[in-house]
Amino acid sequence: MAEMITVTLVCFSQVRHHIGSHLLPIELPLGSTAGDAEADLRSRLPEHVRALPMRVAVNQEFAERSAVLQAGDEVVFMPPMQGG
Amino acid sequence: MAEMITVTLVCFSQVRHHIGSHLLPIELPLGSTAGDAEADLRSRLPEHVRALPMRVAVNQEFAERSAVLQAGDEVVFMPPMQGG
Amino acid sequence: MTAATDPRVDTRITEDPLPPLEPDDSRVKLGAELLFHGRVRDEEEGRPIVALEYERYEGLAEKELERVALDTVERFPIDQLVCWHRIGRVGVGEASLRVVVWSCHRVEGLEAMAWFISSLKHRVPIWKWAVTADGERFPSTCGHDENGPEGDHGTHAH
Amino acid sequence: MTAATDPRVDTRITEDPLPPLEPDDSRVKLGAELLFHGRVRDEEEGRPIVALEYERYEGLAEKELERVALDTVERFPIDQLVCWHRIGRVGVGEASLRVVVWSCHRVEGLEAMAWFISSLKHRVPIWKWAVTADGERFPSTCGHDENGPEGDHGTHAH
Repeated sequence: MAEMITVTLVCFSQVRHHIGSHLLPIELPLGSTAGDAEADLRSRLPEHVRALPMRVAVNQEFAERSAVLQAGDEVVFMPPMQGG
Repeated sequence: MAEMITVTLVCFSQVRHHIGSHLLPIELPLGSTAGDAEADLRSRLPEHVRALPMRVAVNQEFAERSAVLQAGDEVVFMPPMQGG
Repeated sequence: MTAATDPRVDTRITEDPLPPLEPDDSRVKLGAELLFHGRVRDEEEGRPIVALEYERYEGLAEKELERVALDTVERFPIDQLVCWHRIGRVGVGEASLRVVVWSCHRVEGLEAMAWFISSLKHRVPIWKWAVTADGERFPSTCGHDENGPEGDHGTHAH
Repeated sequence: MTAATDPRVDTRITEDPLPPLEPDDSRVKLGAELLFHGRVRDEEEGRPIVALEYERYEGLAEKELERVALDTVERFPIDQLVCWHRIGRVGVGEASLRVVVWSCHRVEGLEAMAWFISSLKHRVPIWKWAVTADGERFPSTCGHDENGPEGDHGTHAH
């Protein structure tokens, strides 16, 4: 059985609204990427939120979906930004 | 001999600088136009000021050079504007 | 000063320093507030100066400034435009011009601001004299050409 | 808040109301001062609201806001850029965003302002929730698409 790690998804805007909380710890097999975490997250979201383009950040920096996650990472999938 | 009228040229910026005063009364034959007044004014100005494009106003409104002047009119030849 | 005849515009030509800006949170329909201050720079035509002295053709300057403002609110989807132009002596660093534009969104506000200032500079009969530290006063020789905004080389106060 | 590392930019994200503007006549080289306030409008997605609540991704929002400011001063010939973004609850009519750009001339200031705000809206991780009179709180569903400024439909606060 694969070794598992825990990362924390930080949720904003519509993602937060549907997940129901700001922080969502998830378990993933060691070696998982941000893209794998995103698949987990999207499976928990309704269709119209799943369809949003999202940018990825890991540990407070923009990242690619191919980034390999480490235990304890803070991972964010960001719906379209709305500042200003 | 033609009947004469007096109009007042109001001078600004470089025109005022070279004429040396804000108001310049001039005499013109009855029936003269703003363009005639301009010829009088330009003859009093040095070459580089004479070369400036000027807009015309009569009695506080923009006017054409073909406008026929009346005794007592206030006539202005305006060098390029510099507001702001 | 001239009293605006249209509530969308408020244009003034004044010899007084421009008053401080008052916070105003009352425009609940208008998301974009854009303000421009034109300030007097410390040189004119390459010479150091201590002030500019603005003169206007009184009567026509007020009328034309208001017309430029009205043309702007007709041409762009903005809700309100305020323009105060200071004349007389304006010290280096001080504002000679204040323009405020309110609109629903920022894009039209920015476009309206650009067009209004450029039009003002070409249309409103106001001129400036430079004042040097030793008190010399000379008319600026450099105006805006008659070709409209694209011919505005903008080498002066702003 | 984030301390700017470059004297040309001052970017802050703050929960406090934006302070009143202080008159400042000290920039004697810079003829053009341009200020933008983004204010909260009284409706969101067609529904009347009493406030917006802004949330940010703390850490990245501050870094990215400063990077957008630095990109702007690199890209345009402007001298200084200040941006304060308010987060938390911002009442209708109040300013959520203040941007000030100083430059020698107005044209580059206007261009820099347009580019900066558009970039901020697309790049800085800040989102908003609408608050209705009866206390309901819903996330705005409408963000800016990823196509950059031209794709910015700008139907929101500004």
